[in-house]
Amino acid sequence: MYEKEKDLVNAYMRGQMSRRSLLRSLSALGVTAASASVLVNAAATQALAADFDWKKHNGKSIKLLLNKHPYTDAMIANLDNFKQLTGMEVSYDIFPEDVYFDKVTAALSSGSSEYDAFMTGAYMTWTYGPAGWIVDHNEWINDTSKTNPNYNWSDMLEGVRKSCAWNGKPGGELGSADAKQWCIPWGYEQNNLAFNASMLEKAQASLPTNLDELIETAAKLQAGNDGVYGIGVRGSRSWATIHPGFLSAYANLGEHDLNVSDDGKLSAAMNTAGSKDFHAKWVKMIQESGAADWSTHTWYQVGTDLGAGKSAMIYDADILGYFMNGGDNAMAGQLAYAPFAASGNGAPTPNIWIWSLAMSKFSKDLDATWYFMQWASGPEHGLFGATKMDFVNPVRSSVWEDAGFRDRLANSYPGYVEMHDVSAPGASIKFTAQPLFFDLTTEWAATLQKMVANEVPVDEGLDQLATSVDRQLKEAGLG
Amino acid sequence: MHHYSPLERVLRGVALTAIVIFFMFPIFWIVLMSLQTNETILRSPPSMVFEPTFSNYAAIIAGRLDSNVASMGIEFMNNLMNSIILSVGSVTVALILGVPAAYAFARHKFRGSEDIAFTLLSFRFAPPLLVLLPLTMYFQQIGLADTYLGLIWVYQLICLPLILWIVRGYFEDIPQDIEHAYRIAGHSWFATFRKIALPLAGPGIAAAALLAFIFAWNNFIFALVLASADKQPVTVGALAFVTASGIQYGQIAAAVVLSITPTLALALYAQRYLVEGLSLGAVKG
Amino acid sequence: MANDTAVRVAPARFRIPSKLFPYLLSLPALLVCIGILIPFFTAVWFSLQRYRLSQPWNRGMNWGENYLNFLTDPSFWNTLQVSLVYAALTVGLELLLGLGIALLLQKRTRFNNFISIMLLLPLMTAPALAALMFKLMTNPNFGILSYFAQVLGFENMRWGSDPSTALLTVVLVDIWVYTPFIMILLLAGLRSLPTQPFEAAALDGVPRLQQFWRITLPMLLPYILTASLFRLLDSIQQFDIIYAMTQGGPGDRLMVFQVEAYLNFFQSTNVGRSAALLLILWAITFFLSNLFIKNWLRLRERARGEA
Amino acid sequence: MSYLTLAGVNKIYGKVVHAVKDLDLSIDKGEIIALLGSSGCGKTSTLRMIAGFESVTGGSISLDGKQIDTLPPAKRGVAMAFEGYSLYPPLTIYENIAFALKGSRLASSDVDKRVREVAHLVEIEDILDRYPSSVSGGQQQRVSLARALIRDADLHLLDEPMGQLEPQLRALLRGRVKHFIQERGLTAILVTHDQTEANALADRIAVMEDGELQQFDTPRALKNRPANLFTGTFIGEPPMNVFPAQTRLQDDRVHFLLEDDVALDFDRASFSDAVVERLDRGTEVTIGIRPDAVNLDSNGKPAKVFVNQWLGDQTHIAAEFAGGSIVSVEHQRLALTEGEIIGITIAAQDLHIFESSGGRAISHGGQLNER
Repeated sequence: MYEKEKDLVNAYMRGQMSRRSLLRSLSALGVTAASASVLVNAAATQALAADFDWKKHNGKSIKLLLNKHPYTDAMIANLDNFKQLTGMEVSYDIFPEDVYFDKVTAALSSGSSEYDAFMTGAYMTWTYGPAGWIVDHNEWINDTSKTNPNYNWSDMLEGVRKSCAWNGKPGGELGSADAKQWCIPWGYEQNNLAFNASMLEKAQASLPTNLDELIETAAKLQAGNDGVYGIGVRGSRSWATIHPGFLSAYANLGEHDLNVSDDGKLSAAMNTAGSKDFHAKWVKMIQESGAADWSTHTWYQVGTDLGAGKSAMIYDADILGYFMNGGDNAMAGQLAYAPFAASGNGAPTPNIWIWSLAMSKFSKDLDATWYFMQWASGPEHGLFGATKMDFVNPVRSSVWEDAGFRDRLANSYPGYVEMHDVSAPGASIKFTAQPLFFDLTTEWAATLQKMVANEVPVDEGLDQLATSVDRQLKEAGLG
Repeated sequence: MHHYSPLERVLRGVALTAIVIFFMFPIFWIVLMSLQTNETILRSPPSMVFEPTFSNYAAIIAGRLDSNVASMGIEFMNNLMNSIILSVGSVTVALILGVPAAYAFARHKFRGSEDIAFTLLSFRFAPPLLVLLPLTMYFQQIGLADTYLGLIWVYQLICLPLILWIVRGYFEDIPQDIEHAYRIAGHSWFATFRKIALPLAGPGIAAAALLAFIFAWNNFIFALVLASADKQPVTVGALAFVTASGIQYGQIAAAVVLSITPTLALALYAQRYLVEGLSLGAVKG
Repeated sequence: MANDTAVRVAPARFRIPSKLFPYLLSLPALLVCIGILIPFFTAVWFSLQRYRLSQPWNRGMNWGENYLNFLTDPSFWNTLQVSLVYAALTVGLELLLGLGIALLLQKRTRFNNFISIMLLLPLMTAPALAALMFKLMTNPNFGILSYFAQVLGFENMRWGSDPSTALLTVVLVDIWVYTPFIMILLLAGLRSLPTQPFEAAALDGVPRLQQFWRITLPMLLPYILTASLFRLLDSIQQFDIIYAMTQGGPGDRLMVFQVEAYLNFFQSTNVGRSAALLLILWAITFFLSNLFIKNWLRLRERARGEA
Repeated sequence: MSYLTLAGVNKIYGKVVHAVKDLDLSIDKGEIIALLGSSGCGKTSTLRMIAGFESVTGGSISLDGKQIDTLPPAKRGVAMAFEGYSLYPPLTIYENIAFALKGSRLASSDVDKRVREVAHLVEIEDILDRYPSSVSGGQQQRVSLARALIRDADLHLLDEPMGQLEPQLRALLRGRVKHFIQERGLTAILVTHDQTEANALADRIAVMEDGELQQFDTPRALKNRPANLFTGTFIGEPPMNVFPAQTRLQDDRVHFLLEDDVALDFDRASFSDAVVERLDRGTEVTIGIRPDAVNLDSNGKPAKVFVNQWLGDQTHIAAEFAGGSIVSVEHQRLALTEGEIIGITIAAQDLHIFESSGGRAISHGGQLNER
C-alpha cells in the first residue's frame, strides 16, 4: 500500500474521518470505490491484529473444498487479505454443486486429510457429525486463546446459529443446550416469493397472502402473460426439491416431516390429513402453473427461468431472486420480493438453507484451520462480502444493521430488506435432524414427482411414503 | 448382380436418408449451437440462419466463464489435458501389460490359461461401481487418491481386457510355422516375439489400442467417482460445466463439441482399424 | 583402447525355463487386475453389514439381512424392473435397427462404406456427453426436438422430465449411441457370409423373405447373439446416460442398479445396501457374461475348425 | 429356331480381363451340351452370365424366344448346380433340396414326393435329415445336383456337378442323370474340364479356350474332325501327335518333310483335289496323328523307344521321332525296351492337317475340313 492511501485509511480507522470523505479522498488518489473498500477492509483486519496474534500460524498452509457459489467468489476476492494477515497459504478445489457433495462424501468417508475445511449445509452435518468426520466447533469458539476477541459469536442470527447445532440424537432439537456446533454459518437463504412486478401488473394480480391465493395468483399470472408459466419451484429428484418453498409452506401450516416420540423413536408424519391436503394443493399448483419440465428443475433452472422472463414468480430461495435482478438477465430490474406465510396468519416461518463452513476431523492442523474459519465467518469479511460482493444473505445481525448494506438492497431490490426483516425471526430449519435425512427427503421428492405426474394419487402416495419411511427408520434402528 | 425394383430403390433411399439424419443430426445441431449466442439459440422457432461466432470457444479456451449467477474460471482446457493424459497413459500401460500376456495366452496353452484369460475378460463385465466405491476408501490409504497413476490403474479395467482380447485373437491367427521357422534359424524366443509375432499382429494391436483409447476417453463413471477437480477428464468436466455455466447454452455446446472432437477425428482417421477392431473384438477374438 | 585387454566372457545368462514364460508374460497383467479384486471382496464384506456412514455406532455384520430386505423392498423391485426393461428395450430396438441398417448397407459400395463410417460417429461420442447433447436438444425453451415434437402436434412433450416419456428419452439416447455398434458387427457378419447360397436362392426364385428368415438370419445368428449379449451386459449396467440425463428421476422411473447404488453410497451413505445392490447386479452380469464368453469361445473354435 | 441363343456375348472384368470373347452359341430344346475347357477359359463366366450372376458386357442371351440377359436370376427360369455346392448351412439336406421349390407354388406333398425321387436318383436318401456341414464333399455335391434337378426350369446349368464323386458312383450317376434329363425333355448345360464326362453326358460339346469358342460339335466330330489344332490336341487321351511339316507335291505323290529329314509320302489319290490344291498353295503345315493311328511296322520310319508303359488294357509307347516324340497306343502288351528302334507307318486317312499359323484345320483323312 502506498503511504498516502495508508494514512487516509488509518485516519478512517481511528474515526477521524467519515467513510464518505475517505472514499472521496481515495478516489482523488485514483483508487476506485471497489478497491478502496478492499483497502479499508485490509486496514480493518490489520487493526484487528493488534488484539490477537494472527501470525501465530505464519507459514502454514491449508486446503479448502469449495462449492461454486457467489460466497466462494466473495471469499476468494478477499483471500489475499487473510494471507497477509496471517502469513498462511490457502489453496482450494472448487466443484459445481451437482457433484460437490459427492466429492465431500468421497473425501471424508475415505478419511482424506487433503482438505482442512469445506463448505457444507447444515443438513449434511447430520451425516458428517455422527460419522465422526467433523469437529464440534464449540471447542474453538469458546477457547479465548484460539479465537479473536472481536469474533463476536453471538452476533450470528440466532435461528441460523442454532440450526447448525445438534446434539446428534435422532430427532434431537436443533440448538439445544447439549448441541454440538457442527458447522459455522456463512450465508443463508430464506424461502419467500420473488416475482416479476410487470407481469403481476399485466395480469392484474395481487400478492398472495396464503396458500390458496398463491395457487390462484400463479394461475392468474400464467393466464395473463403469454408464454410464461405461473410459478417456479424446484422439482428434481432430490432432497433439494423439498427444502425450499415446499417445506416452508408445509411447516407454516403446522405440518411435520417426522414425529418424535418421548422415548426418541421417529416415525413418519407426512400422511396426516393436513399434509395430504397441502400436498394435493401443491401438486395442483405445479400441474396448473408449474414449469413444463418441472421434474428436472434444480435451483439453477428455477432462477434462470425467472431471470429470462419464462416464469412470473418463484417460491424459492430469496437470494435466487436477488441474483436474477442483476447481471445480464433479461428481467433484471423488474423483480420484486415479498414474504409469504402459507397459513395466512402470523409471520412467515421459512425453512432455511445455510451455507456453512466446517473443519474436517482429518485435518492435520485444526488450530490453523480455525484461523481461516474465524476470519471467513467474522464480521469484517461478512461486511465486505455483503457490501462489495454478492454475499447475501449475511448471517450476522451487525451486517444487517449496516446502513450501507440496507440502502444498497433497498435501492435495487424492492421489498428485499422488509422481506428479510419480517421472516428472519421465524427462519430456521424445519426438518427433524436425523441421519437418514437424505434418503427420506429424496424419497419424498420422488413421491412428489409421481404425484405431479399423476402416477399415484396424493393419498395413496403419502401412505406409501410413510410406510417406506417407517420401514427405513426401523431398519436403521431409529423407528 | 442385385436387382431392385424402382419402388424398392425409393424405399431404401428414404430409409437410408432417415437413418443418416437420425445419427448425424445431433452432432450437426450441437455444432450449430456452439457457434451461436444465447440470443439466437433461444429464438423460437429455431432457425438455422445466424451469424456464427466463435466467442463460446474463445471463452472456454480462455477459461473464463460468465453467467448470471456467478463468474468462474473453468478449467476446461485442463480437463481436456487430463483426458489426454489419462487415455494415452492407460492405453500405453495396457499395451505393455496386455500384449505379452495376449501372446502367452495365444501361444501357450499352459495350465489354467483359459481360466486366467477368462478371469481377465470378466473384469470387462463387472459393474464398475462395485469396484469403485470400496476403492474410494482404499485409494486414500495407499496414497493413490488424486493421482494420475491411480486413475490409470483403474482404467486398466476397461483397457486391459480389450487389448488382451483382440490381440490374442490376432496372435492366434498368425500361423505358428512362421515363428517356428524363425526359431529354428537360431533366434531366441524373445527375438521371435519381437521380430515376427509383433509386426504381424501390428494391425490388431493398432485396432485394439485405438478402441481402448476411445473407451478410455469416453469413460465417465471412473473419473466421476475417483477424480478430483484437477484430475478430472472432459466427460466429467463437461457435465459439471452444465450446472456451473447457468444458461450459457452456446458454451455448453462448445464444450461438448470440444470434448467429442478428438474421438470423432480419430474415428474418421483410422476407421479401417476401428471397424476391424470392433468386429474382431466382439465376434472373432 | 582400454578394453583391448578385456576378456570376452560369454554372457552367463540365467536361463528361465521356457515353461515359465507364459506365466511370466501374463503375470503383470494378472497382478494389475488382482489388485482390483481386493475392492471386490471388500464390497462383498460391506454387503453383509449394516453399514451407514452416518451411523458408525450401528455398524455390524447382519449377514444376509441387506439381501433379505430386498425381498420386501418395493424400490429394489422397481430397480430390478427398470434395469431389465431398459436393457431389453435398448438391446431389442438396437438389434432391430442395427440389423436393418446393416442389411441396407450390405453391398460393398463406396457409398455404403462411407455411410457406415459416418454412422460410427455416435459410438465415438461419450455416452455422458451424448446425454448432454440430448438434454440440450430436448430443452423446452429452445430444444430442437421439443420444437419438432410441437410441430408434430405433441404440444406437451416433456421428454426426460415426464415419467411417461423419460424412459423413452434415455432409450433414445442409448439407441443413438449404441446402434452403430450392433450395426457394424452385423455388417461384418453379413459381409462375411458366403455369397453362393444366396445366388442359389436367387436363381431358384426363393422369395426374399424366405431367404432372410431361413438362410440369412440363421447364418447371422452367432453374430446377433454376440452383439446382443455384449450390449445386454453394458445396458443392464447403464449409468452414464441416465445419471447425466435425470439422475434416476422423475420419480423412480429410471432408477437402474448403478444409479441407485451410486446415490445410496454418496447421498444416503448407506454403504451396506449399496454394496448389496451392486453384488446382485454383478451376479446378473456374471451369469450373462459367462454365457457370452462361452458362446464366444464356441464361435471361435468353430471358426478355427472350419478354416 | 434354337432354344437358347448366345449372340456375340462378351464379358470384360474391370476393363482389363476379357474373359469371354464374342461368344455365339445356339442350343436346341432337349439338348444336353457341355462347355469344355481348362480352368480360366471362360466357361464358368459364361454359365454365370446365363444364370444372371454376372452382367453381360456385350451381346445378348435369349431363352425360349425371349431375351433374358437383363432379367434378374429368379426371372430367367434357370436352375443350377454349383461347383462349390453352395448349400444352405442352416437347413437340413431335405430342406436344402425342397428350398429350391419355394419359388414355385407346389403343395407340400408334391414337394415331398419330388425330393424323395431326386434324392433316390443321386443316392442321398439316407442323409436327408442331416446338415450340410456333417456330410462329405461328395454328398454335398450330390445334394447340389439334386437341388438343381428338382426344379422345373427351362434350362439346367450344371457346373462341374460330379467332380468330387468316386469313379464308380460318377459313372452310375452320369447314366442316371442323362436319363433323367432326357426323359423329361430338359435342356442342360454342363460345365466341365473332364472330357470323359462331357463325352458321356453331352449331345454336343463346346470347347473353349482363352475366352473363345474353339468348336461346338458332337463328341464324335470333335474327335474326328477337330476344327483347329487346339481342339485336336485338347480332345483325346493321350493327345494327338503333332509335327511341323513342309509339303511338296511331286509327280503323283504328296510329301511331308518333317524335321530330322524324316519324310512321309502318300499317294496323291488319298487326298481330294481340293486338299491337294490347298496344299499346293502353302507349304508350311502342321500335321497331327492320333496315337491310336500310329502303326508299328518294321518297314516304317525308324523311331527310338524311350517309354513303354502297359496300362492294363493298352500300351503307350513313346519314341523319339522327327526331332520330337511320338506316342502310339497299342492294344496288346509289347516287349519293347528302352532304346530299341521301331518302325512307324501312318495312313493317309488318319492324317489331320492344320495351318501352321493359326492352327486352323485344312483336312481330316484326305477330305477338306468344311468349316
